Formats: sequence, structure tokens, C-alpha cells
Amino acid sequence: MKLLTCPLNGPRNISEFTYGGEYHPMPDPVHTDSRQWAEHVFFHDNAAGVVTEWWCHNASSFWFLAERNTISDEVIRTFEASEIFNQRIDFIAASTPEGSS
Amino acid sequence: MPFGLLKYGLSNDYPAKHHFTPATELKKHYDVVIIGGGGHGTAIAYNLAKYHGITNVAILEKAYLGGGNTARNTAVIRSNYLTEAGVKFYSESVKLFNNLSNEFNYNVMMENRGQLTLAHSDAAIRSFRWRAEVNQHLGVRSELMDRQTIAELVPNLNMSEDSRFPIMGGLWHADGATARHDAVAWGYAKGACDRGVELHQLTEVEDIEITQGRVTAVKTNRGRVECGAVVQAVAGASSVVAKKAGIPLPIHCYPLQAMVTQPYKPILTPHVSSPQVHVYVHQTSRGEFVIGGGSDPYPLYNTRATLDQRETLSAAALELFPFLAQARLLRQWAGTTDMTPDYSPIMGLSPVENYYLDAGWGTWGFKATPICGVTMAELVATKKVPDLIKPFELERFYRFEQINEAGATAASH
Amino acid sequence: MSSIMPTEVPRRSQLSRRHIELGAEFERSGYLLLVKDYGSQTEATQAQILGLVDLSTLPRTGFKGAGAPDWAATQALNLPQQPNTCTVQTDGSLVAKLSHQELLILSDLNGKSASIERLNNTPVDPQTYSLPRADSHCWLAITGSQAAEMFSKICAVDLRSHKFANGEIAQTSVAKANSIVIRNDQGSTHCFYILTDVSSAEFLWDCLLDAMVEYDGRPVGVAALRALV
Amino acid sequence: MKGQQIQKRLPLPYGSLIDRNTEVSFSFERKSYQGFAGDSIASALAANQQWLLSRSFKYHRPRGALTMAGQDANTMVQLPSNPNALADRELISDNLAIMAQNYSGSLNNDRGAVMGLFSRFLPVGFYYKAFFKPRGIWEKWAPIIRKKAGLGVINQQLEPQYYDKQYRFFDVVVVGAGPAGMQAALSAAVEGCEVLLVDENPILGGSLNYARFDAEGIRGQQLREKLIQKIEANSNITSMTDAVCNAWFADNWLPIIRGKRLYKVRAKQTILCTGALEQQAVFRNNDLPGVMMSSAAQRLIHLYGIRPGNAAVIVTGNNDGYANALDLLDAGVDVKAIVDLREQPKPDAIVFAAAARGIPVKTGYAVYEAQKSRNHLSAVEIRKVVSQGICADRGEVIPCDLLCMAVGYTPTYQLVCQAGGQLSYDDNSAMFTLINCPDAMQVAGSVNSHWNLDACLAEASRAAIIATNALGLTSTAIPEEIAKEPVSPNHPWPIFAHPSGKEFVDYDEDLTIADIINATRDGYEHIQLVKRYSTCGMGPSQGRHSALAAARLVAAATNRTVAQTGVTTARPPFAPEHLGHSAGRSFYPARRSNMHYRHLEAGAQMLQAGAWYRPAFYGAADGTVDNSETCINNEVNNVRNNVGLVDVSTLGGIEVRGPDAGEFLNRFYTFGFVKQPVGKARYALLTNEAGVVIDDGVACRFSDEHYYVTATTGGVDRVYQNMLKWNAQWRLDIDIANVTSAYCGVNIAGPKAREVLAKLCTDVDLSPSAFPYMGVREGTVAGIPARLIRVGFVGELGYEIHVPQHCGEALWDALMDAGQEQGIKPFGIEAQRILRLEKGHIIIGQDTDAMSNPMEVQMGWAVSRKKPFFVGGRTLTELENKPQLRSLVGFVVNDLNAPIPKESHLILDGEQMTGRVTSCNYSPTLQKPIGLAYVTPENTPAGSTFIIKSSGGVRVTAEVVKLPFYDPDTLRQEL
Repeated sequence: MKLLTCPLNGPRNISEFTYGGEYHPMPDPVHTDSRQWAEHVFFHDNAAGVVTEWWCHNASSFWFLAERNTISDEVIRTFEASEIFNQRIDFIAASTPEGSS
Repeated sequence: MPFGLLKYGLSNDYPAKHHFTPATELKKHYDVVIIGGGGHGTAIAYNLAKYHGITNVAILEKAYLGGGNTARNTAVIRSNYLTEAGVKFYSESVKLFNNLSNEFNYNVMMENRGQLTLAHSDAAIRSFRWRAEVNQHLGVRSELMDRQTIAELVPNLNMSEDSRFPIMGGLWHADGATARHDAVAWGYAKGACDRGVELHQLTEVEDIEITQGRVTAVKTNRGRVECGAVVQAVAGASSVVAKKAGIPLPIHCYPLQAMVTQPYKPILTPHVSSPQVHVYVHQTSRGEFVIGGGSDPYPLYNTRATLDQRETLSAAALELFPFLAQARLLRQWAGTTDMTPDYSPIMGLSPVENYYLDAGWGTWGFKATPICGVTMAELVATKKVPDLIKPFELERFYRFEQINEAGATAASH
Repeated sequence: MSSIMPTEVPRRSQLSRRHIELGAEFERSGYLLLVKDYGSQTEATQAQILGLVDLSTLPRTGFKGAGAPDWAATQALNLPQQPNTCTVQTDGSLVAKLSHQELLILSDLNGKSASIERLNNTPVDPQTYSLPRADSHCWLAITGSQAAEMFSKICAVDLRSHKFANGEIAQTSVAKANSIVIRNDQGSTHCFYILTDVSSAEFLWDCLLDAMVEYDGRPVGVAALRALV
Repeated sequence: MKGQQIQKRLPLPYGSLIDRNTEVSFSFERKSYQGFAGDSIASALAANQQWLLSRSFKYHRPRGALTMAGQDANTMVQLPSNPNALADRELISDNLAIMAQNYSGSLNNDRGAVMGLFSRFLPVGFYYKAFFKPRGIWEKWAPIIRKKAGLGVINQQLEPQYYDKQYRFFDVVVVGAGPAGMQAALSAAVEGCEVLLVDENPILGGSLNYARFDAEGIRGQQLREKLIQKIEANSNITSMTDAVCNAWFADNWLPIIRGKRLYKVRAKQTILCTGALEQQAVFRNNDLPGVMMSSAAQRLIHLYGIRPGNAAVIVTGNNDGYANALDLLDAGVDVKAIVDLREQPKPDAIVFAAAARGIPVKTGYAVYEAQKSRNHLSAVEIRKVVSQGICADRGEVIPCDLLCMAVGYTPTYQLVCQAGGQLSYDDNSAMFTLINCPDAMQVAGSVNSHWNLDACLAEASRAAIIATNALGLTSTAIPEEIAKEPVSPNHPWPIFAHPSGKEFVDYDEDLTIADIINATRDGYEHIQLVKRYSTCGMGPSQGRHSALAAARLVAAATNRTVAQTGVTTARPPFAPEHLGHSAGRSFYPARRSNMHYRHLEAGAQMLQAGAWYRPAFYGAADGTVDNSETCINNEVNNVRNNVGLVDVSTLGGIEVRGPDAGEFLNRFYTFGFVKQPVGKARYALLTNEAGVVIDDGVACRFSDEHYYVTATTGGVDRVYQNMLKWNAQWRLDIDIANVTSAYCGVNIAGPKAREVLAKLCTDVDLSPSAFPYMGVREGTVAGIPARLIRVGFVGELGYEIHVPQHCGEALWDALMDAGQEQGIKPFGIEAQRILRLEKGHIIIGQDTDAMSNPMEVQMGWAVSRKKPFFVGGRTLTELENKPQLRSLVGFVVNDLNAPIPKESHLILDGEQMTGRVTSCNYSPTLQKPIGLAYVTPENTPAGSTFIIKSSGGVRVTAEVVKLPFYDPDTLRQEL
């Protein structure tokens, strides 16, 4: 079975994890037009190659990100979400484009 | 001894006739280029040639005829879907399947042995009743079945009340069937080639040329060909190919694994599946047990097998048929499925003029092969979207309108 | 039948019925009720080979949040440095560090550790949040020379003594149930604590017994566990 | 008696696998035989001159041992509860009853053999070419063909056997314990390196146990003893025999099967020394019993002490055939001739030895046809080879009862190819060789095309060094790559067509030279298409012995090189394995609340909700549950009139705490929570990014910075995961904790609920004014710390009481006890469903589906528009700007004689499907059927009617009514 290295728990069988979808920045929910929003909600890059995606270690409920090659299934690296999300996101004004789904 | 075989026995030299165009050079121009030489691609070509007189057609297949998901699916045919759109579409397909061998003059070994989907909870009974009601109303043979009747239909099924997931009832779909999956693509390809269509294997499309929003040519590893129209029928690689035409798709590609045992004397007639235990089992005409289940837990463009899935499928199969513990696993394999947000295909027009989509086939592509051939060919020939596939257009997602088929994915593939 | 029964106290292990079926003799101090033994004379030696003990009713607590580590540091605890390691305290309790921001504290085998009570009654700092660890998980101990070998039938993490040191923690899947596995040897005897969702306690117990059969593993009372130290 | 058996065997040291002191009696085809412990079924039968073992798939040809290594399908026999057992792999045991497979009549006279006569009427792909005209005839043929299908018989009364699994961890795993494997293990077993050596055979040694490496035939044995001594002395090496490594999976994850256990082994490095499989020559009747691989004959002699025949011919394309001849001579076999396909064999010591011992050698000759009498080889016709695959018109016939084939090998490539390695064909050596092996995997020995013993050992050491270096355990200089042998053991074309055919390329599927070639002529030229069209390689042995010949034939027939033609993919498993092995012990976690046994004791019928067990309803006092409807209605009435108690422990519970707790809920749920008063609960509706309703619950605010949010039983785990994922991005100052299992909960509901609770709860003012509807409090109940929530799911005065899980049973006991005089009774999920329906509450997942949005289920009121953002918000805006497609409404059926509609019954407008019923029950309170249904928006006003297609297709008129059905002014729940 594939090994995935959890930043908190180390290398584990990939069956200990839950796939959390592609990482891609969320467009501004206020100022994005309908088609772009539809693509954000429904569409995927589904790239054949290296992608960044969310993973959760089930036993510790720890979310992190992984760079994985979707052709070879090789995991290039895993890292903590704080590497990308390093500050509080607010939607009060026109919201930042930082958040992701 | 069927007469069809006499000529082979009585002639000293084998009366071979090449079923497909031997690969020649690519022409400079085709009226229609079909990307993907699987069941769908060949079916579209066949219908274009036979019913619309369009024969200047090339099928471009990057590997070999029917070598993608056509070769990897588990050959299940059914129409017990949940939405009106789904049921009408797939029941037309089943009708076409029933006549395929004679249409081709080539036996696809259709076997109508029915499909039984098991319910282990009242929620499942509820969703099965939904399906049965819709199916019956549209003339498809589906009905709820109680424990007693199930025990009579499949006497060797584990009906124990104290099993981990006791069987509470089921959905019987008498129209459920199987066919020799390879033969479907071969029959279509043979029929298409007999009518002048060119099948080019080992021919990969590397780029797609678009001028003023209209597709004009494709670049392949064997050179550039101009074309009047392009149909992409490459389930498992839909996003990758569509991207060459600049078209984003709401698809994630997940591997779907299945496995088969050695051949044993027939003891199981219908196709039996259990959404909750995540498994389906049927015995082929060769006597092998084909076992499949849910998709892999994460996306991948790779048809490797995993031990995890082998373990899960085996354990699940034994929940239903404990005696299968003595059956020997022969082979384990995988296909790549286009999963869409609403578990329905994406067919028809695309943002690019004369570029047509036949994608998003999830785990239900094989059973749609004949009707895809008919409807997509009609679309290409007439440029009008047939009513049967209107609901499946890509544009629905931009309207935030999905097809409510999701409840149906709990059912088997 | 035991002279003391679980129904005498409000806190009852999910496994009470399993214990009674196995002829357990219970011991009680205040509201704390545990299995003393199962009526066997050899449980102490059994525990050195392969024993299974239910500690679910013993006190324990947990704290989580960005402020938790600093707050805990002010609570006279000997804190583990790395996540997924643990340290034993002077009062016999055990502090497990599950992540940079989460601590799990288990009492000693007599339920007498003062720190648990103290921590539960001390006001916490901002960004520090208590967790109901006494009830969220069941708490079992698996002891003896065969413990790691037995685990290898239901847990994919290598728990052999030369690969998984005393004081190490694995948050992983045991028999498909999410679990916290803590190695905390008792004297010279290997001992693993396993904490799993409390509602799955019976499922886990049955899986463990099934896996233990080939090594002659058996349930033993807390008395046998104490005898190891 | 014993004497007899020993007479049948060659003297020691022959027969290394058998224990001559332990006789075993068994039966084959109901005739009883004796063998020795350690005998395989095939060897024990061979010792008794029973060579015919089974019948082939298509033509019912007589078949016997081919490899004696469990690598072919010719030896498949039927054991009780073990069909398709390999007779040359399975051991005999006392009273084992063995039957042959796939014959009609008797094994010796199989009526099915008539199929052979019709073979020319059954060309390749014949199924596709017939059986379907006229239309409908296939339905007649299919069952007939189906009857012919399959081999062994499954025992459907099988008693479940105990299969299990175990994880193992090693630094280096060496697969195959032949000379290379043993040497690799020894060289890898450096300080601190844990090595596993695996072999599917009962003893270590591989070819050293049976093959001949020198003229004297002593070296193999000597080397074997030396290596085994060292291995046994080395504490770093674990040896596993009778264990097959059955696949390679990502990151060196190796399934190894021994006995009834599947070992899942994680290796840091693997070294594959899996050896090579000897290949057959292809000529007419090359499948007769008595025709076998030369290695099979050697196995019979050395492993089992059996003389494989009396008069032997060897057809060879290499010098191994000569070594084989010497072994046969030593074993007392009369070697009639060595038929050497080569014009000019390269002489070596063994060839000279064979000559010296006077064995007739016919060079440049081929076996053109094997002849049979009584289902066994009786003679071979040999002919001069005139060109590739072509023989002279005449030949000579040599009587013999044994023909050994030594024409070449194919590496045992399966595991390497599963790991991403590839096979390439080298025209000079006429052999498949492995290329592009992945990292963390080495190959050594004959699997890597080394045929010289010293070269194998040297390469094995080299592979081990690479592995231990990679592990950082050594930093030894890596020796130069070992040069390949100049002379290959593979003959380029040991294939000789015969006008009458029956030259078998694939034994499993009865495929001949013509079948393969004709497949290409039909247009199926790609090797994968040849396989699928002809079924070549699809049988039980998965092309082990057909891949090489098929590739050569297809290449020649399509004017490609063999390298271009290639082979089909090597799918796992390596050897057929019982499903019981991969299934093992099935682990399906089951969840129970602390009150579980109280429900059972009260006669509850349990149902499963996800992994949870919940009481559906409680049987009558006498324990009977025959009339569930009465039981359920009584439970409903008792809640409406007295007081009832239901276990709600399975409901999700999530703590959201911290300064931003309210802000977080604002973003996560549709409602507004920042201004929610402390001490109050508020409905929480959850949508996903597509605006679909996916969960609901109540958010209880116990303090400014502390919310306790409930979620549905099935949804809580996903809700919790999503909360964490969102806040991993938002980084709000909060903590989120899933405390579902930490709390055991009940809902005590009914007009007398307060009376009962008051007896046990003294530290909370329960008066309506102090603790109103939707209030939340913390206190103690029966001395147990508790969270109290005044909710109205069932529409009566009610309190949800959440206490520490371990105190659940005690709480239950206390409440049931305290409630006696008020007539408290437990109620189950079924009664709760009716109660909530009467109150018009929806159940997520039953009254919603994968597309339901809040507006459709008339919950627009639960969506706050005064928030800058919440999950699903933007999409809901899009949906609001479009016409609504359906609405969920409440309905009643006034015609009491009409069949009561069921959930999922359709709503029709004429014949048009316009909606469906999601909930429907007879309401004991309203005394009529009530329900919820999706209808077209124009059908929503109270009073309007619609048609339900009820049971039996009966059209039933339903009337839309305003929700709730019961207690519209909510007087009762706010009591």
C-alpha cells in the first residue's frame, strides 16, 4: 500500500487518510461572475501531473497539503496548511481571494 | 453445430477476413475525427457511416482498439436509474443492446440474467422504492423484492439475520444483463471499417487546433489532420483531451478496480450487488466470478491494482457469499473513471464550435455505448442536440442545474 | 458472581457485560469501579505473557488549543517535548502530547493521581480548552511479551520494542477503528495503552480477544497490572 | 505394504521432500492410493504410475504434470471445498478424496473429448462468429454453452474457515530462495539489517534441489548445504518457506501467503530472485501426459524419488537438456535420444559426459509429433529441421513414455512488471529480459537472465550491496555489473506446425498455432487484442507458458519484431489465491451507546444507523414484536399523553469554543449566531458549496465563547472534518472538538416530562419562565453532571439531557425509575419519526436528497442574508435568481380507504412525474395519513391537491396543509 507522510504522525499507509480535494484558491465570492463561480464550485483541474491537494489523517483529524503526481502516484512532498494559510482570513469587506475550498 | 461455423470446418485454408482497416497513412482531411477508439468512439463512427452516410471518418486511438475502459469495465448493462433523463437514456441503450449481435452479424453474447441490488437498511429500501417507482412508470422492469423472494431467487445468498449487514430487501431489475464488452467495440469497429471508416491505432492526439472558436485540425504523433468536426470519446482522459481544446470539465478521474476468479461450474445466475457492503458479483459465461465495488479513495491516472481494494472486495463478497472463500482470485485490474458532480454524463455541444463532448462516463459508460453511438452521430450529422441527451449538456453546470442522479450511485455499477 | 456489581456506581464501562460474562470480580473505591480479576490465580503471570485490561473507568482528561502548552507548563507537569510522546509524572499520571497543541492526561492505575483532579479544577488560560477524555474514549491496556506480536495482526504500525520505544505514541487505526496507542511499560513488562472511541469499545474488545487467542492471551484484572510494577 | 511403496521410489538421497517413514493413504477418482508425507498429489499419483490428472478446458484433452512446480493448469483437481487445486502443489493427506475435473463419463474415457474432432469447426473467436442467427437463437445457445463453462465445483455448503492477516516489517525482503536468493539474503544481512527470505517451496534451495550444474551432479547439493548452514546461523535472516509472495504493490507492500494467513509485509528494499520458468516446445500433441518440462522430470527424480518414465526422449535447444539426460540415466531411465534443435551445440563438460555415456544425440532435429496410446505418450516422431519451424517430409519414430522439453526459459517477471519494470526481447538471446526496474528493487539470478551459477551468486551479492547502501547501513563500493552469458539457453524457434494441428501454445485454453495466427489474420494484431480475441493467456496460469510462443508467432505473422510485439500486462496476483486469504477477518466497527443493553432488556428491535445500533421500537411487555405498528403507535401515544424516553446518544456533538466561535458558525452554517443569546439554542442548517442541504442540528450557546453544536448521526464525522478544513484556511481564533461519543443523551418528552425531571434535577430552575423552550442549561440529573436542552423535535415539552457517556446507563435507570408514576416508557426511532412528522420537522437525508436547497425545503427562514459570507451562500444567491423547481410540502390523505402512500411514491400530473413522497405515516394523533412531498411550486398553497401514485398504482388524492400538522401554535412544546 502507498505510504503518505503526515507532517504530524509521519509515514503511514494511505488508508489512514482521507482525500480532501484539489487545493485551489477560492475566487472572491462577491465580485466573481456566475460562470467563474460555477467553475469554482463544480469544475476541477483534474491535471495529469503534479497537483496540490488536501489530505486529512483520520486518527488525529489533522489536515495538511500534499504535492502528488497523479500519473505515477508519487508523493513529492507534504506540508502543513499554515505554509499557505498563514494569517486569518476575513470576509468583512470585499473578501480576500485567499480562501480555498 | 451452428451453420455459422461450417465454412471454417470445411475449408482447408482459414477464410480470414480482416475485421478492421489495416492501418494506412493518415489522410490530410477527414470530415469527422473521433478521438478515442473505444466502444463509444467506434459506435459513433458506425452510426455516422451506416445511418448518416458520413464515411470520411477517422477514429484515432492512442493505444489499441477498445483498450481503455471498454476493455476494463465489468460488462454490466442496466437501466434502473433514478431520473427521467437517466432512465429514458439507458433503457433506449438496453433496447439497442438486445439487437446488437444481429445488427453487427457478430455475437456480443448478451445475457439477460437480471440484476439484484440488496438493501440492508430502511433508508436503502426507501431509495430503492424511489427507483422502482420511477422505472416502472417509465416502463423499465424494476421492483422491490422482499427477503423471501430474494432467498428463492438466489438460494446461496447469505440471508442470515445475524450477519453484520442483514439483508432487508432488494431491488430486482429484470432488464439487467451482461455482454462481451470487447465484442461490442469490435463489432462497431468492424461495421464502421466495412463502410469506409478508418481506424488508426497507436495514434495519439497531441494538440487540437482552434481558429475563431472553431476546431479545424488535430495534431497527432503521426502528423496533422484537418477535420470538419471532432468528437472526443476518451473516458478516463476527458479532462486531458478537452484541455487541449481549452475546455474545462467538471470531472475528477478515479481508478475503479475489479477482479475475477478462476472459472467454476455455474452457480450464480443474476448479477448481485450491495451498495452498503460496496460490492457486486456476477458469474460470467466462462464460469469466472467477476467482483467489483466502489472507486478508489483518491484521483489517479493509473490503472495499478491495490491490495487494499482486493482485501475490501473479497471481504465484502464473502459477506454475501461466504463459500466464495474457496474460489481463487485469478486477476485484478483497474480502469480510470470520469466522475462528475451529479453522477451523470457530459454529452453534446461544447464551447468550441464543431467540437463535441462524449465524457463524464463515471462507472456507467459501457452500458450507454449503443445509445451514445446513435445520439452523438445524430448530433454530429444534424448539428441538432437529440432530446435524449439534452439534459446531459455541459452548460447545465453553468446554470447551477445538476441532474438528481446522485441517489442512484448507491446502486451497483 | 462478584459481590460488587457495576450498577452500584454511575460510571459504568461499556464492557461491564463482557466482564460479568467472564466472571469478573470487581473492586470499588468511591465511584471508581474496576475489574480486580477474573478469578484466576495466574493473572499476574498471564499479564507478563499477554493480558488485556479494561481501564475505561479510570480518571483522565485532556487540553487543547494554542495556549494549552504554555498553560500546562505552569501546572507543575513534566511535559513531553515531541508530539506523539509521553512522560510519566511523579503522581503516577501520564501526560501524552498528541500534537503541538493537545495534551492527554491519564491517571495512575489506582485513580489516585492528584493532577487530574487539580487540572480539571484549575481555570485555564485563553486559547486553552478542556476535553472530556474520561468519556470520549475507552481505555484498555495490553501487556506482556507477546503484546507487540499480537498488535501486528490488527495494527499496521510497527510496535516492536526496538522500533517503538517506551513512551512513544501512535495515533492510528486498530482493527479499522481510530485509536491512540501509547507504549507505557509496567516495570519490565511491555505495556500498551489503547484509547479508542468509547462507543466501539465492545467491537475493539472482541477483535483483541480474537487476535490474542493464538498467543494464549486473556483478559486480566487491574490487580495483575499493578502487580507488574 | 510399506515395502511396496518404497519399491516405487528411487533410493536416498533422491526424494528430499518425502518422509519415507510416514505413509499416507488417499483416493483419486474413488480408487485408493498410498504415498508418503511430503508428496504432492501429482507426485504420489506418479509414483503409482497414474499420470493422467485431468481434462482440458475446451477439447477435454488428457493432461498430466507439466512443470511439477504448480505453475500450470494441467494438474487442476477437485478437492472437497477446494476446486481447481494444483495437484503438483497441494500435499496429500490421510483419506483426502481427490477427483479429476472437467470430464463427462470417466476421466479415462471422457465423452467430452469428442470436441477435439470438431476443433476445425471451432476456429479462434468462434463464439463471435456464430450462435446468434436467427435472432433469438442465442438465448437457446447461451445456457448450453454455460453448462460447458467452468472447471471445478464450488462447495456451497462450505463451513467458514479461519483466515487471518498479519503485518510484518523488514529492511530487505528477498523473494525466491534459490542460489541467488540465498546469497542475496546472506549478503544483505549486515549489522542492523532485518532480512526476510521467502520461497513458495517447502525447502530452501530452489534449483539447487533438483537441477544439475556439473557432470558429476554434486555441486548443487554442496552449495545448497553451505548456504543453508550460513542462513540458519544468521540471526538477521528470517526464512519463510511454503510462502508465496503473491504481488508487488506500491512502496514495496508485499502480500505473502502462508497457510491460512496473509502477511502484509512492508519492505524498505526488495530483491527479487524469482528465477525463470522453463518453456515448452510447440509441436503436435505436445500436451500429452508423459510430455513435460525437463525441470519437471528433474523435480520428480530429486524431490520425490520418482522415475519419471522408463524410456525417455529429450528435445532440447540448450545444454540443460544434456544435464537432464544425465539425471535420467542416473535415475535408471533408458534415454533413447537427445533431440537437439541446434545443428552445432556448444560443447561443455556436461555435453561430453552425455556423449561419453553413449546417449544417442540427433542434432538439427525436432520433435514433429507426439503419439499416444491409452491417454499417455507412446512415441515421438522426430524430423530433421530444414528451416525455421519447418521439418523434413519424413522422420523416424522413437517409442518412449517420457519426453522432456528443454528449449528455453522466460524470467518469472510478474512481480517486477507489477512494480513498473518492463520486459524487452533480445533477438540474440531469443529471450525476454527485464529492464527499467524501479528504485528500491533489485533483481538477481536467472530472473535477470543469468544462467551460470557463479554469475548468479556474484550478482546476488551485488544486488544486496546496492540495497544495504540505499538503506544507509553500508557504504560498500558497488561491484561492476555481471556480464551476461554469451550463450543463451533459449532456442529462437522451437515451434513446429503440423497439418493436423493440435500444437498447443496455450494449454489452459487449448489454443494452437493456427488459433494465434488466425487471430492476427482476423485483424486482431495488437498482442492485447490477440489475447482478448483468442483468450490466449487468460486462463488460470495467466500466460506463464504461452506468452513467449505467442509473442513469437504474432511477431512473425505481423512482420514485427518480438520486442515490438511485447507481452500482455502482468496483473496481480502472481499465483491464484483463495478469496478467503484477501478477506481475512472482516473488521466492521460497530458502535453502541452506554444504554445499549437497557434497550435490549426492554425488548427493543435494533436497527443500524451507520455503524450505530439504535432501538427501532420496543416489543410488547411479553416480548412479542409481531405487531410492530401497535407497539409504535403506543409509544407515540405515550409521548403525547404521558412521557417517553428516547436514546439520542448517536446524535453528533461538536464543541466550538473561543473568541471567534460565533463568527465561525456564521461562516459555516446558514443562520446567524453572533447575536445568539447565551443560554439559548438555535437551529443550525448546513449547506455545501453547491448550496445543497447536507446536515442540520442545534447550536447551544453556553457562554460567549462556547457553542455546543449537534449534528446528524450519519453526518457528524463529515461535518467535523469540514469544520477543521475550513478553519485550517480561515485561521479563526477557536478550537473545534468532536465530543459525540463523550456524551450519552436522552430526550425525555411529553406533557409530564418536567414532573419526572424535577425529581432528579434540583440545581436547575425548570419552570417555563426560568427555562423556556429552546433554552439550554448546565446542572446535574440524578447527581450526574448534565447539559439540558429544551428542544421540540417530537413536538412536546421535552428536554435533551446529555451526560458523560459512562453515566448513560445510570441516567436511563434513574429516569425510568423516577418516571414510573407518570407512566414513562421508552420509545424508538420509528415512533420518533412519526412524532416529528406530526410536528412537520424534516429529516436530512430522508426529506432532502442530493440536490435539495434550503428554499426547496422551505427553510429560507434559516438562511441569514446579513452575513458577508457563508459556505454555499454565493451559490444560493445564484439559485434564488432562478425559478424554483420544486417545494417540500405537508399533505394529508382524507380518504381513509385509500392505500396509505409510502415514502418514494410518485406524484403525478396526468402521466407526468412531478414529485415524490419523502415521508408518510398514518398519524395516530391525527387519525389519518400525513406526509411530506416534493411538489411543483404552484402546488404549494394549503388546500391545493395533487395525485400520488400509491401502492398497486392506485391514484390517491392528497391535500396540501400548512405545517406543522400537530400543535400549530406550539403550545405543547412551550408548555
